[in-house]
Amino acid sequence: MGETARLLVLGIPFAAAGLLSFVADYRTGARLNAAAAMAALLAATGLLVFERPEPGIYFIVDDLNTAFVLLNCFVGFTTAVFSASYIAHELEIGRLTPTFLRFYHAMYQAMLGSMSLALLSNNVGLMWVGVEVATLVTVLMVGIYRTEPAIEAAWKYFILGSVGIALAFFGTILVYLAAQDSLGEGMPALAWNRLLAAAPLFDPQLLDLAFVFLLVGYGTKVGLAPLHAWLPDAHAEGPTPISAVLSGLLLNVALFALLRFKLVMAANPGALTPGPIMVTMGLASLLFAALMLYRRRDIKRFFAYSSIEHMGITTFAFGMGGPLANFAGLLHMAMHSLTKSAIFMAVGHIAQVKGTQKIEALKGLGATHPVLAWGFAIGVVAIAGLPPMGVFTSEFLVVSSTFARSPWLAILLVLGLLLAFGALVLRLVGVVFGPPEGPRTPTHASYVPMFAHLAFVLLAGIWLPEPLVRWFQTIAAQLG
Amino acid sequence: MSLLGTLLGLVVLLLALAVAALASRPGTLWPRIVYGGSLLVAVAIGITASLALATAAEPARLVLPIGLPWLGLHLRLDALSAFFLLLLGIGAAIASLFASGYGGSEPEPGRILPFYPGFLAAMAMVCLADDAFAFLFFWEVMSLLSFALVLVGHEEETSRDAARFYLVMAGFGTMALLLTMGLLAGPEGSYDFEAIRTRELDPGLATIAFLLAIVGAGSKAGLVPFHVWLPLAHPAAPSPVSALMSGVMTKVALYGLLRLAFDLIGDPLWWWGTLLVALGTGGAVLALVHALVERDAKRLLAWSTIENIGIVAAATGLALAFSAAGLALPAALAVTAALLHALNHTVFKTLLFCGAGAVLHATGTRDLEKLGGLIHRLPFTGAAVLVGSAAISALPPLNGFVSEWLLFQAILVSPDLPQATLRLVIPAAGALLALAAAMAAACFVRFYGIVFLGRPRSPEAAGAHEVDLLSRAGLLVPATLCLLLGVFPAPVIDLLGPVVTGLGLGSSLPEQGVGGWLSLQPIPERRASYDGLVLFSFLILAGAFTAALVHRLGGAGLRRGPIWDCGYPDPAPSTQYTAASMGQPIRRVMGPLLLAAEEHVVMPPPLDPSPARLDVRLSDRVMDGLYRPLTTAVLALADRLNPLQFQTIRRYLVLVFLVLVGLLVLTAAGR
Amino acid sequence: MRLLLELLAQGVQMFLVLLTAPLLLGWTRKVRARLLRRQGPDLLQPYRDLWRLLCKEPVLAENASWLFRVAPYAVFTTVWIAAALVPTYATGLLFNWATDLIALVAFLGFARFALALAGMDVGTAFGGIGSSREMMIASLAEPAMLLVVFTVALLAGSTQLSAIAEFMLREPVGLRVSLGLALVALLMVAIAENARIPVDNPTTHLELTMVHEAMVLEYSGRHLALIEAAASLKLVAYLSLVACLFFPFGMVPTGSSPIFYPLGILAWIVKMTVLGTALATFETAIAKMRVFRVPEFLGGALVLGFLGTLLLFVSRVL
Amino acid sequence: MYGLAFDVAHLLAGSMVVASFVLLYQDRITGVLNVFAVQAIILAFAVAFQAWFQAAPHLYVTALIALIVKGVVIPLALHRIVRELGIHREIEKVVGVGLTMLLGLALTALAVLVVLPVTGGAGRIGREDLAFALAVILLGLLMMITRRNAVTQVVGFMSLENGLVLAATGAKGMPLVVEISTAFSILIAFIVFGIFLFRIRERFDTVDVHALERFRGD
Repeated sequence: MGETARLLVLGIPFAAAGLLSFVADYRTGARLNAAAAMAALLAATGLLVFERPEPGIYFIVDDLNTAFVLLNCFVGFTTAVFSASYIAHELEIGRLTPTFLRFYHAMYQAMLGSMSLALLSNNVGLMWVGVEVATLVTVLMVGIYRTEPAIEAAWKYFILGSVGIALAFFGTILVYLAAQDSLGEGMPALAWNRLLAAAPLFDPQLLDLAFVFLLVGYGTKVGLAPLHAWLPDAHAEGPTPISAVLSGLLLNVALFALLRFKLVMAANPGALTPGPIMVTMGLASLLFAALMLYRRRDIKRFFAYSSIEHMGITTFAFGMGGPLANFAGLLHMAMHSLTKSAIFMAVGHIAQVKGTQKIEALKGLGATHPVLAWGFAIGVVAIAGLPPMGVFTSEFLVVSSTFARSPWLAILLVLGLLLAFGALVLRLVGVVFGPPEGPRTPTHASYVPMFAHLAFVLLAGIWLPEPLVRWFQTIAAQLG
Repeated sequence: MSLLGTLLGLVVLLLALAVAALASRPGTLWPRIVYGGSLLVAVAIGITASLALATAAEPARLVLPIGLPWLGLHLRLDALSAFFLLLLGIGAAIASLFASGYGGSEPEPGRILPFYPGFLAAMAMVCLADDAFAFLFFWEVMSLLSFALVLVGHEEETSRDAARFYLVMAGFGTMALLLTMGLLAGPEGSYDFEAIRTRELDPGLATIAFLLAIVGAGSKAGLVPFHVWLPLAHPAAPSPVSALMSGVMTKVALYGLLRLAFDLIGDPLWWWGTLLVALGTGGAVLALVHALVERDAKRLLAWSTIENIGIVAAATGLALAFSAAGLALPAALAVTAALLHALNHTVFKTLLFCGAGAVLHATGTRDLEKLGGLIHRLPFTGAAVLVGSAAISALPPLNGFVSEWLLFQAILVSPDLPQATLRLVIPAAGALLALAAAMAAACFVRFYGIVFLGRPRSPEAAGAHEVDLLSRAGLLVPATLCLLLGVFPAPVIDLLGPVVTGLGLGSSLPEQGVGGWLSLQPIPERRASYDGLVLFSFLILAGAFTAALVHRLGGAGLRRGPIWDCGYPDPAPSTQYTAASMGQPIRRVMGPLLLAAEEHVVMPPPLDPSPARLDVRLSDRVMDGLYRPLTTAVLALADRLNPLQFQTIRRYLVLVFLVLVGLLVLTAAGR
Repeated sequence: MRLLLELLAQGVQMFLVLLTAPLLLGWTRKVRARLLRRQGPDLLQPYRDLWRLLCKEPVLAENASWLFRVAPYAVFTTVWIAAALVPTYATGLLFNWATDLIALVAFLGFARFALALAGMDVGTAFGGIGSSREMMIASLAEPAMLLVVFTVALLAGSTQLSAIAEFMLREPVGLRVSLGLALVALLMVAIAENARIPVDNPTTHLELTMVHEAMVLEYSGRHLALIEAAASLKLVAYLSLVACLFFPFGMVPTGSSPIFYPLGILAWIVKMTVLGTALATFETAIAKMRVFRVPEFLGGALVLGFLGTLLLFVSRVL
Repeated sequence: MYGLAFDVAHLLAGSMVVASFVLLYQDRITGVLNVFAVQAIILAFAVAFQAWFQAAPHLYVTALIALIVKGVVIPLALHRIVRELGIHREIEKVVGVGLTMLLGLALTALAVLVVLPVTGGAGRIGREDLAFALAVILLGLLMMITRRNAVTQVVGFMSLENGLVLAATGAKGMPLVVEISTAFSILIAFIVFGIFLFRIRERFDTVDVHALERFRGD
């Protein structure tokens, strides 16, 4: 049964993509899209329930990707539900025309499918193709509004993304070359489980060189500091469902790919440990993004920088290494994707209701739209790392385990966290509280997905399910 | 186990009340239900805690399956947490009782009711937490809920800024505590307090942990360099919540400091105590000078909270210095003084904030310059606040004096200290504490005199009306408690015995009640004793005797007439002394040094009828010296980085290129 | 039987202090007049004044509250207890064990607190002036007083009054720098607290200078009598405190038979007259200070007190 | 025999690097497109030679794709777009040609320095090929950051992908799947670029990336 579940998880999105490209009417398209996403979610839970299939030459289901496939399908489904009402409203007010939306749902499903492909692939090349296809599809969706800023954001995203992906591909070739003499030629030299097993025999210098290209390549997709430039504009100009999926899932998938290679690097004793580089890039992203938060005037660009900040924290955690920090990193990836997508759903509705994304025009939300204000407030409280939400647990583990090992790094980490915390509280109080401004039209927003995400984050803050903890702990041990 | 179980049950009850209150609507009975419920639970917490203290049983332990997956949530009820839970019970009971009357007419119940019981529950759980994660979890939830409570009146700009500044400072404090816990738990992350207690920490790391504990707990309690947010945030909350924040939350923060300093970080170095004593006493005097020039009633009380926290911190520092020098009995005396002052402060500060709330409710304003003559219209509040003001000014029959007296005894018992600097700091601390006690009296004479005595300075004050029955009870209970604690201090100090021994100081004060009339004789051979009951009865007897004698000799008649005022009475209320003029003499003495006060007088030339102008510029040295430059620095840095958002694609590619080439060179060089 | 005797001794102490207070006031006025080559009022004049005021009907302002009427009794009672607690002719009396020097200072603080509030009750400018200046003086005088108490307590090993008196009696204390500083500081505080010449003129009604008088401006009849009596009692309390702490010879130590009490009382009266004369001569020799030079004066007392305490902390012998 | 095959592979890879240098030197768009076509053709020969040498028939398919798609179709399409949209011929360079050349040399040296110490695990031919492929990639990246117009940027990106294909084919036994997918994604990249070009054309009169930068969000 495991194989069929895995097949379904990959098959459904691509089949739906094909089908949806023929569907012209928006309403049926949206409903079909949500249904396909629901089916993919069910298949993913199937992966969870049935026993794990044997790792084939192309696909593998192991501790690391089970949790993230489930997360991807869940967030994909909830965002599909959210995008149905969001895009419908965009159609009403004329910001989007049916011709622009012609392939929207097809591209959405293709993106979900390629992400699942990247997660489940046992073959390094196939994973690269999954990430590449996901990037190209999101480039198209970011440019969907066809306004000047949207075009510019999409063009920037395309150029930087492609350069990143090309470098990542070169890294993949280098890994193949390193694996070739011990694993032979062809497919076996690209299969994860074999690479992991034979890792100690590889040539350390080649692995170091490969990791440099992989770090710069996939690092661009993760949005680490010097390579982040595409992320804020892509989030701000693209439709909000895409921002939610981009921030929630695509960054995770890129970081997941990086983790796959870090597993191989950790297994090879000769190779230079990637820790210091990842720690420096993580800290750079955290401090840079935290400082950029203060001067942002567009609410979605603000939360894009918050995504860069949280990806910085996660990379820092994996860079530090050790069971505690790695577990915290994995937990942080899951929590961040759930919280950030919930925030973007809230921000999407806020932007629609207030008619603008300018922060100074979004005031006194608590008075005009209480439920939306509650959702936004809980989301920001969660992303700021306040208990009882889950992000607090991971930040607690990262900071306390870092301080005991290297105090100065912990001080820098805490400085970054505080800077970001200050900016988040500043915006939270500015948007939710105070005398209301702007239109008061009640919104028929779909609150269920947003509050579902926040409920899961709240649950994770208090209690973590046993299987999830076991998977993360085994991976944390392997990550070194 | 049963006591800890009941406490946990009560906390769950509070949470249920909080969740239920989410459905509250204006004009319904919800405020009464929530505040009444909180009152009952608070009383129950107080009783359970006092039972735990009285029986002085072995610390009860409990592990819940939630929290960190491999650790669970550890809870522990020992003497120290029982005492602070008792303190929480008393403070919360008073505030809830007052709120049930005063809060009945809450315009926006939805904003305050869900968070009020949650806030109490979070504070209770902080006292029970027995592992680093649980402690910081509930510590931060406490900050978050009080942040929401401060935002109840979020229409005004000031309370929004206050709330924001408060939460950022709370975040800063939590980060400091997180680093302390990280240090104590070590790299392998044994966060359970039991493990931390057994873990040996070398002095260097212990010092860093202690300094971080002072920063973390100090920023929540309002210790001086981190106090700046307190006079902004506490007044912005509704009065019962301000009473809770000032009366109870600051004590929970001090509980955190005591737990870390005595229990977890192990044997202190001698200079740790001096640092805390210096911060505490210096802070007390600075806070009082601010209180003396303050115009807003609730901000004045917030500054006075900072002063009292300074005193408690000084007493704790003294205890640390003594236990480092190996003097067990003086250390026990100092800790008892600290704990007793914490309890006393909770009682009279809650009373004063409820009084200020009653005044705000009656007149609609907190500005001292607009009040006056309220003793005629609010007789009951006037009497209660008088008792509160007398108690906070450490006047004999009341409780404020007892803890002040114990602290002075602790200072005087310490001439034989080995370290030289300690022998300089302790007398200086004694001098500053004496100065603080006197200035507190001056501050509260000004507060009570301007608000309640004299003639009303505004129509609102003239039209004020007394609060309803329940709020009056909320004022009566703490007033009588102040008197009882002042007259019968001995049983309270016996109750503190197990707490002091629990802190590992080797010994606690000998049995107090034995000396006949429940007199307080902390150190027998010094024969210095204070007998509250005898003095109180002596006072009453002498007073009655004088009154009887005078009335018999001179008769009891009296006549009402116009105000004498040296022959030219002026009906205008503006001729009275205002709050600013009352504080002017002390501001002239202390102002230039502590407040950077500049007075600028503009006198018109002779024969020019235009009015003269006197403007006084005061500034908060700590705010201007530390916090404003910090915020401007951050914003300046943000501005310098901002252009990075508006670069061309080519320049971003250059960044990617540089990173790639840099890393390649690094790996090439790395080999 | 012994309890009755001790109660009697304590009663004698209380009424001795109460009755001699106006006499001491009369004596100081008489000496001042003589020094100014004036005849000066009769020694018993203060008694007549008190009696006259006692029998007159007090006139209250319309807006005077209950605090205004209760304050005189509170002030008189607390000062009377403070004066009664200071050992005059014998140490170790019954009530001395109930409290110590710090509580005595606090009792005087209580009296000042009540009087300052009463001053502000009627809501006139003069009441405000009196109260704010009184609190400014108090905020410097009380710490100085407490530091004197610290110095003496550090030396005697206890803050208990009779314990200190006995220590001063029996131990070979000799001339110590810290005690000297404490004495000067205590004298300066006594002058400030009792509103004597350099700080405040007790006889003046000139608005700009008066501190203590401004607070009691609105009082009349028996209330004013009580406050005047309290003022004189306070003077007696301070002077007998100086006598007890720094010139304890002639006091009857605890435990010795009561027959020495008259001798003790005689010694106390002699000390009071000597101190009264010294006070009067000091007042005529010095002019009144400007109000805002008083903080420097009291600052000096604070520094002296602190130096005394510091010296004792630094070395036991100083 | 071993020596000759080695020399031929060397020659072809080396000429690819030379083509990249010539690409950097061009200052007119038509020149850039023609040199890019030449480079693609050289790539096709290199891949074909690798196919022959490794006796891996699937490489011939890649060589064919490279020859037709990148050698002929793309340059022609770009020529037509440039003519049709009337994109002005002059290329605005950011850095002088001399400095660009120096940078190029430094990058090639770095590429060689980084790859060569790698132990001979991948066979002698593989290592040299890898070094040259890395050089072509870095030069492609250099081209993108020293040119202002969108077309030349994309050509720079394309030559970077040429280096990738060279590296991929150099790796003996890299499964066919990978090569096809590489071609597939390059194709998509081109289509997407085309759509953008139209959109860009549709929106602005010039395709100069600088004109794009005025409309930045904040």
